[in-house]
Amino acid sequence: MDSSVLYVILPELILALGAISLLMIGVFSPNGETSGRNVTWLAIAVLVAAAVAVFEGSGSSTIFGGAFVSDSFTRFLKIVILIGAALTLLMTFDSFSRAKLLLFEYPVLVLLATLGMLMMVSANDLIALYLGLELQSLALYVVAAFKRDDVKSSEAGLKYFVLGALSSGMLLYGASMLYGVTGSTSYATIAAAAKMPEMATNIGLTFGLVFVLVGLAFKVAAVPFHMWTPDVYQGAPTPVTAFFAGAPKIAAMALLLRFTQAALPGVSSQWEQIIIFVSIASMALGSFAAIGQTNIKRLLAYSSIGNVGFALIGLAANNTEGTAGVLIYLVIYVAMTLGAFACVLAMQRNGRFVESISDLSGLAKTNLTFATILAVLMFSLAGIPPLAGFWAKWYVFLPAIKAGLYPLSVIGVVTSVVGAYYYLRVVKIMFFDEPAEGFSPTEGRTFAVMALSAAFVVAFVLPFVGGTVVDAATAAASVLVPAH
Amino acid sequence: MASALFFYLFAVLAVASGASVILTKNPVHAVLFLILAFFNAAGLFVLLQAEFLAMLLVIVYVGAVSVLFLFVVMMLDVDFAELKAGFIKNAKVGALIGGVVLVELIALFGYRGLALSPVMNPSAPIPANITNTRALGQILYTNYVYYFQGAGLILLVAMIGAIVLTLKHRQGVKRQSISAQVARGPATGLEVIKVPSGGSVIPPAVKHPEAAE
Amino acid sequence: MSNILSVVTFLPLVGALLIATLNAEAKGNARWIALWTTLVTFAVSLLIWINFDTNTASFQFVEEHAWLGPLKYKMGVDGISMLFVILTTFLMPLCILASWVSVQDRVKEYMIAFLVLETLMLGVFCALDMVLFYLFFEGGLIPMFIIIGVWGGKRRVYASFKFFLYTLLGSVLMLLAMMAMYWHAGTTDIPTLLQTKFPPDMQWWLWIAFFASFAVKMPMWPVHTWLPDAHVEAPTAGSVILAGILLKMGGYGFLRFSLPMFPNASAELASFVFTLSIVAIIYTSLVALVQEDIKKLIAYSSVAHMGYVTMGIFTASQQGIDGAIFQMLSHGIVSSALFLCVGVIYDRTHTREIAAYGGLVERMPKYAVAFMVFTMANVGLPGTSGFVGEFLTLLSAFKANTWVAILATTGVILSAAYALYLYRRVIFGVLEKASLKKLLDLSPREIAILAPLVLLTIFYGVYPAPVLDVTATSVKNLVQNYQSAQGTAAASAAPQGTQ
Amino acid sequence: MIYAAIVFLPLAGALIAGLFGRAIGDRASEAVTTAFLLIAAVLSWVAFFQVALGHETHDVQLLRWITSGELDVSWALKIDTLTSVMLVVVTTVSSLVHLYSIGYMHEDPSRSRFFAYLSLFTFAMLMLVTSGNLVQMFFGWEGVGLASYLLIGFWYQKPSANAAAIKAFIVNRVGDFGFALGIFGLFFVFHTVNLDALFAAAPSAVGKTFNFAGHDVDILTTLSLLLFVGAMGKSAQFLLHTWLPDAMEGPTPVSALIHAATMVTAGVFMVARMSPIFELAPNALMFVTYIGAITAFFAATVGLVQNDIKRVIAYSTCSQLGYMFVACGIGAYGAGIFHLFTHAFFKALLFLGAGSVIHAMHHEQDMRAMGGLRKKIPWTFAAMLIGTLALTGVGIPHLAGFAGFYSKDAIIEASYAANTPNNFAFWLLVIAALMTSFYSWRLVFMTFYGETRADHHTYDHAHESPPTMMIPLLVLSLGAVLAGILFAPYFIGHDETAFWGAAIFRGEHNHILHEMHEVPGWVSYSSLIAMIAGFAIAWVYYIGAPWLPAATARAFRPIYLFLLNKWYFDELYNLIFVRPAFAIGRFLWKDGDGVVIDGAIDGTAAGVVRITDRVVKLQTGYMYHYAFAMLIGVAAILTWLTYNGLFGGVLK
Amino acid sequence: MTIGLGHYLVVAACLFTLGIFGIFLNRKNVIVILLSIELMLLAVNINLVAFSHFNGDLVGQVFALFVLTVAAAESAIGLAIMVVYFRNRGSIAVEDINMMKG
Repeated sequence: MDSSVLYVILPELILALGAISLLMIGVFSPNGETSGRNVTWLAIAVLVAAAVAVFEGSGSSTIFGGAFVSDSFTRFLKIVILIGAALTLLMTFDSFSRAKLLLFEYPVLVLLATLGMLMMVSANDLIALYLGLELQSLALYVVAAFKRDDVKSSEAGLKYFVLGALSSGMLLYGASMLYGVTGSTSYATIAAAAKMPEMATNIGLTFGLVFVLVGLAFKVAAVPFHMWTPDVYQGAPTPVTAFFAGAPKIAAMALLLRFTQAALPGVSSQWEQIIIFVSIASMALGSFAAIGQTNIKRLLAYSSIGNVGFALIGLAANNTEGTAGVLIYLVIYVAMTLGAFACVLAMQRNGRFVESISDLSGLAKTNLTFATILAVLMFSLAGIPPLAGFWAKWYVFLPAIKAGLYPLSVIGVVTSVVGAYYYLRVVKIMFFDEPAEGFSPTEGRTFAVMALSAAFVVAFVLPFVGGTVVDAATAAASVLVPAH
Repeated sequence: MASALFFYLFAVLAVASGASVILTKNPVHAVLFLILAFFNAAGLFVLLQAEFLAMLLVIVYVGAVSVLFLFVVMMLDVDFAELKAGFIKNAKVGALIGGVVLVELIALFGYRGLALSPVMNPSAPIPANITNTRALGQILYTNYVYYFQGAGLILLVAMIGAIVLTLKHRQGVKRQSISAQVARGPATGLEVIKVPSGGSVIPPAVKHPEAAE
Repeated sequence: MSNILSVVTFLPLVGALLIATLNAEAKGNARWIALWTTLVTFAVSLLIWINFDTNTASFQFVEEHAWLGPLKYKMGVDGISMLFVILTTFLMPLCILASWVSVQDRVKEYMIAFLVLETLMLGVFCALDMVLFYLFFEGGLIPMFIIIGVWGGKRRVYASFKFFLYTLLGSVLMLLAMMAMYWHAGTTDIPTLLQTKFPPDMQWWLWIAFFASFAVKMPMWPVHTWLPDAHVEAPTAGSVILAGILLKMGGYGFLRFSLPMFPNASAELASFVFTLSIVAIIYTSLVALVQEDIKKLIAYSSVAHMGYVTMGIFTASQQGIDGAIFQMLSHGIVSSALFLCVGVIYDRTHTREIAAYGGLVERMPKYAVAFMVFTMANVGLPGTSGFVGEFLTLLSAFKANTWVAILATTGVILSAAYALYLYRRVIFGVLEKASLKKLLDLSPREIAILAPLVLLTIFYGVYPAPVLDVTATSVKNLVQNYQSAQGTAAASAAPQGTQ
Repeated sequence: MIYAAIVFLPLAGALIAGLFGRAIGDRASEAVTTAFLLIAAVLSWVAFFQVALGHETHDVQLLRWITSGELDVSWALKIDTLTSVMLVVVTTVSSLVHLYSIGYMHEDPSRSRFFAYLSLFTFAMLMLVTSGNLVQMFFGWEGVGLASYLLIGFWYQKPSANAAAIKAFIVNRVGDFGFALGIFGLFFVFHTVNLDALFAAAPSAVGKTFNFAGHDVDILTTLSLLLFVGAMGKSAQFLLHTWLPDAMEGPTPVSALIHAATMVTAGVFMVARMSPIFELAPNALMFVTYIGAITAFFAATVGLVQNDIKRVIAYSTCSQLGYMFVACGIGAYGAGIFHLFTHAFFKALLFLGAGSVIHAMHHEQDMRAMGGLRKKIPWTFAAMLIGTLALTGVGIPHLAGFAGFYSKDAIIEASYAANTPNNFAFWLLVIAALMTSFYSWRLVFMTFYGETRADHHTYDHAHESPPTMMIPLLVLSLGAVLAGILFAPYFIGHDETAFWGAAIFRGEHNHILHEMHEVPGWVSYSSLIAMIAGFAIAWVYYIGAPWLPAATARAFRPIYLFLLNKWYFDELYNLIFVRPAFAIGRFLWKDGDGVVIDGAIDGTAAGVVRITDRVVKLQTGYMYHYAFAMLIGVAAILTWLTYNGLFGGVLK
Repeated sequence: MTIGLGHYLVVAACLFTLGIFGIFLNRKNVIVILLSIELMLLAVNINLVAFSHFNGDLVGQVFALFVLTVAAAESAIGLAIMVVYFRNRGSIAVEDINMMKG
């Protein structure tokens, strides 16, 4: 092992060592609250450092006997994940200190989870996939239940854990099957084996594929493996939910992209069917179920389910544009979701957090800036141009049309209209209804995240914002799926 | 022949005890059945010449994990009488769906046989003349160091998680602070109080109750 | 001059940003900034009109910049879109003026919403890139949703949602069609797409998808029911914009996309459009006859008038398209004016019930005159702008199909019936109701709003040449291309037929 | 130049009175409009002498109007004999009516508005008659409709006036529907709407057919009929006549101007103007004859029993218009226009006289509340008498007579000469002449003779009208007396060909004007006899035996009611058009839009909500259900793929 | 009678299905759910080892080793969460875990 390997895994190393160091700092510093605050800031610094390290990387390299890959695809996603994680940490201070949750363990766990995500993104082998996934998941189970005095939080943790364990069981079962029939855990070998014509109808391969996809579908919260999402989103402390909705989704989606397109291009016709099915189900359920929600976190949970459905359209298209589309979708989705959760965090009244949608009533009259930001995010989530949400949809439907997935596309746009309804409802409550009691002033860091995400959503239409993202995503995608 | 016999013994026992795990009403019994299942699985591993894993299963699972389960079951002091019955509500539909999966899985192995990939070039072929444990040890810390480190991190997370979730800083419990005791000097350890005539002495700890924590 | 279209498009946005920086209490300033912004925009757009070359069918004032990937930021106008730009910039100051007094609540947001809306509407007519077009086309939903929902009437929530979701549903299908076109043609550049020949089968689907969007926007029967609701609930200026410009986007879309890009499908489906147009004309006219709400009546009459537009467009003849464009512009002036008229009395009495009025001419003679002019234009009386478009479209319809012409012409009778019936019940009769006895006639501000509309209504009725001259060349070009496409389709179909 | 002045002076007057009436005052408005109209009238007479008698024609181009492809319509004035005749009629009557109105309307608070409307009407009418293309004619056509609407509804407080105004406009629109289709059709066939070009091209279309409404029909017949539908509406012909009697809700001068002398004759003018087309479509002409004859007869029957003084005259107008159409229908356009010309004088005279009566009676219009006014208002009586004599066509054949004598008798003779089937046109017209005579004299007798039936107060205060009202009566009386004798030679006599020039086209086989002079003698006297008979019956009924009318009405009650209720046309139309329109409208609104379309939308929305409820219920909160859902998902996917894999062979 | 790969896989499949059954048939006790998960992982391990043996490839056993490790970590976390839940709610009955739904 030479030192160039270390250079390749520098971001992961920074995170791992950072996490361990922060753990030590936390353990040995005397004051609980202060140390939590300091460690959180340090964790943000570690994340930023890791992001810089990712950004500095270049070229494609595969190390650890093919288990770990680093290329522009992974770098793109890692940057998004790291930024997302850093921003979610930024939003935790106020909320956690009120809830007496500003413990140093939280940032450490976030760092470790993020490390797990980076490992997932770089995974090029079933074992690496599994380990990354578990590293991430275990940390997430813990942070879901982090508000341990709160029955909802612990219920969220329990549900997440049980169902998560079930899904990893399935994933593992599938992985074992894949390993068995192809004789390897390495994507490259699996791909080579799966390309053989006689493998196209191999039932073992199919079963393995199905079980692995099911496990991954659980992680991205795609229907019908989504059931945990609303409960966990609602129950977990809001900053944790914000974290859940962002980075882990990207990582899981990255896994899905690489697993399907790098390991199983030979049997794409099989997994495409599954993806199409799951995508339609997710879009439909995400749109329909959200309508009945009164809790904004649950609403956003269903929204995220729907969004995953849309993102999967790009995967179903299975071409370079489609993969790029998924990446663009993820970036925009994360921006919107973080902003939305920052808004949820800003919903506090007399020091208490409120989560009911009706609490937003008449916000435009009491706090126009807040209302405008949330409205922009909602319109964007609804996919109305020129906001970023529209572009997200544009870049996933475009390849789908290219691939001839017309019914999927039509169903997709129709459900997006249904979905628009509940986003609009939020706008309606803020702008059309009579004002309720105003919120307390928003804490600066949370507001920064809100404003940043709204600004991104609005400015995406400009070439130097959207263009940059699109170009980077296209470059990243062409590594994974070379243009034909 | 003998190996076949043993296979069936272990297999039947494993499945039976697996079934008992989920069917028994007493969680303690369930844990015990799980232990039995693990034992039998370990037997199967031996048949498959994976001695190291078989031992690991016994030591780690039976010795540690299952005991942990037992420990928690006892600790939570669950009222077992309450936990009876109420199991079979959706069993029919569940059994149907589960049955479908099982039948499909078995059909997969039975009907066509599981066709393995024609291109088998094992990345880590099982060496012929060394023990299973040694063979594993040779590659685990070299080829698979990345996984090894990853697994370590996972255990770290488990540790942090378990602690952060369950460690309770109980209110009102006096804890010893060794460094504070050691660092104690006359300046902090001694306070001269002028007692006003006719008044009483109120200790500072009472004046500032929060400082006692 | 090279980027004057961008200037005119984004000027209102600049105004909106300016207002956004204001203190929320500065109502007056917000109004004045909005007014000046729209006036300057109007002036700039007039500059474009003056410099517009009526002798060429190609796009003018074209500007092009790199945008996202293969998409280009490309703007330009031709004879078909030119006048819609003017119409938009012309109506905006009137809208601002119309809201001067009636809107007291959240003035700043109101003005911002309108200015943003203006930018988006202008963008629709100037965009020469399909995606850019879509961006503006759909983006307009946001401010309009807010305008209806915040400053609207009682059922504003229902109306705004219906408006939003209905039109959104239509246009998302169009979006998919645009994607398919992109993959076929490799570009979203409208001038290039106009030259692209799509295979007839594909055209059919694309046509349907675009139709889904434009028919709702237009709105055509039977997807028209959002319009009466939206109109009734929207504030006056909102109705004006809705009737004056937003509806025109549908017609513009047909002219810009459906007809020239899918000529074969258009020819095939023209009778379908005719049927819907006829139904719209007769059906909605009859419905208008029995309305009890003034705005709803005008809204239904708008649907009927748009029926002439769609009919005219799909005759694909010079007269039909000229007439359709003219009808749209005229309707933009006349129905806007009618809504403004409703606003005038609504501001005074806060009701739109027809039954609540009667005998207004007693107290408001000037108002009665203006209302009469617009009513007559709505009826399509020769000498008003309403006539020219109606006449031309019917003229062309006769050429296309006499049944269509006959049935559509019955609309002439029905429109007289509902419009005069309305006028009678509102303006004529004895002024009995106590609430009306103290009404004041038009204020100078209101005269300033209505007078230009009266003048234009009559001016374009008597001398429509400024409009028809602008459109002539482009329309001629469009019709020629359409016909040659039919020719090639027939030629390519012929050998198949012989096999 | 003078032509433009003739046309646009009224417009100028209308604008001044309309826009600045309030500023300059009612008196000034009256003065300006009347003065402008008088100037226009004088100029019209000048033009008449120049054009009609001097055999000139003029084309004045004013402004480009609608240009689109091959359609090229301009604002232009086409002045030929036909036009000049109409100019004279319109401006003369209009100026007199203006003058008259100064007196008649002097108590009305919104006189300037009234004069503005009058002048506006005149302008529109002039645009109509001077038009060189069909679109401009349509402009005038609709413009007079608008003015008529405004004037009928002038007293906007009266619900009946409003209703009548709307009715007039809408029934006219029904006619315009046909007219418009005719224009579209002409453009479709000939690619032009300019009259000269149309006339030049028309012969080429003889006998050709085109597809109209799914049938192959003769081009010229169809288009002529469509145009004629327009004429029917404007000229209140049978089936589209219902608006005219109601239009009497307007001020009386309006009735005189619009509903007697000018606007209602526009249909006749149009048929004459389009004679180059109609002449080539004999079947259409036959239809025109039928309609004209039926109208003449029908309106006369209704006129027999009406009690409102103005309604009697209105039905009379309707009937006389029928005569004119018969004339056109049988090819005697000159006679038709001549009758138009004379009719304008005496019918305006009758209306203005009736106005004077009404004015005297304090706006009482029911003849049953009149009587014995002869002595109270002798001048008015004289004027009415002259009008009646002219209308009934009093005159001595081959010698002299009142205006109506020349024109009406000419039509009756021509109708005989035309040899219509069974001579129906002739006989209907003769019977109508009898009835005309009856109701005209009935009117005179009921109003001016016998004991008064008015209340004393009204009767005692009845007084002669002011000079501004009497001067027009005088002038029109002169016209009623002299118009026939002076102009007959030109319109229908030996100078006829030179007089009309190219303004009226007659086919090569059309010798009607020649033939009408050669009808048997009894035919010439038939109208005279009818006239005398009518007078006699009227005398018996209303002077000789005043109890007879009531007795007759009792004896023939069904017929009486049938006539009194105008053949129940209003009721019928109400039943089959108006009420169904509202009912259908309400049905489409409530059930079509409300239940079906919105129902579908709201139903979809409700469906979405229902689905939502179900979906949300799936989210039970129980982990085992969640796990179950996952398992179902896995099982479904596995089964699907296995099925495909095992039995489908290819996984696609 | 030779015991082939299929035999082992069937045993694993049975255990795996039992594990899944245990998760959604059990209504009363979370601990049994955790045990069921262990059963599933056991099934996976049998699969991996069997494949490893029949493919002659040690990777399967390495994989199984990590699965075991992770499974242990997972149980620790699972039990910890369960303990936390029990402290809050005083119950580990599965039917009680129903605060959030809809």
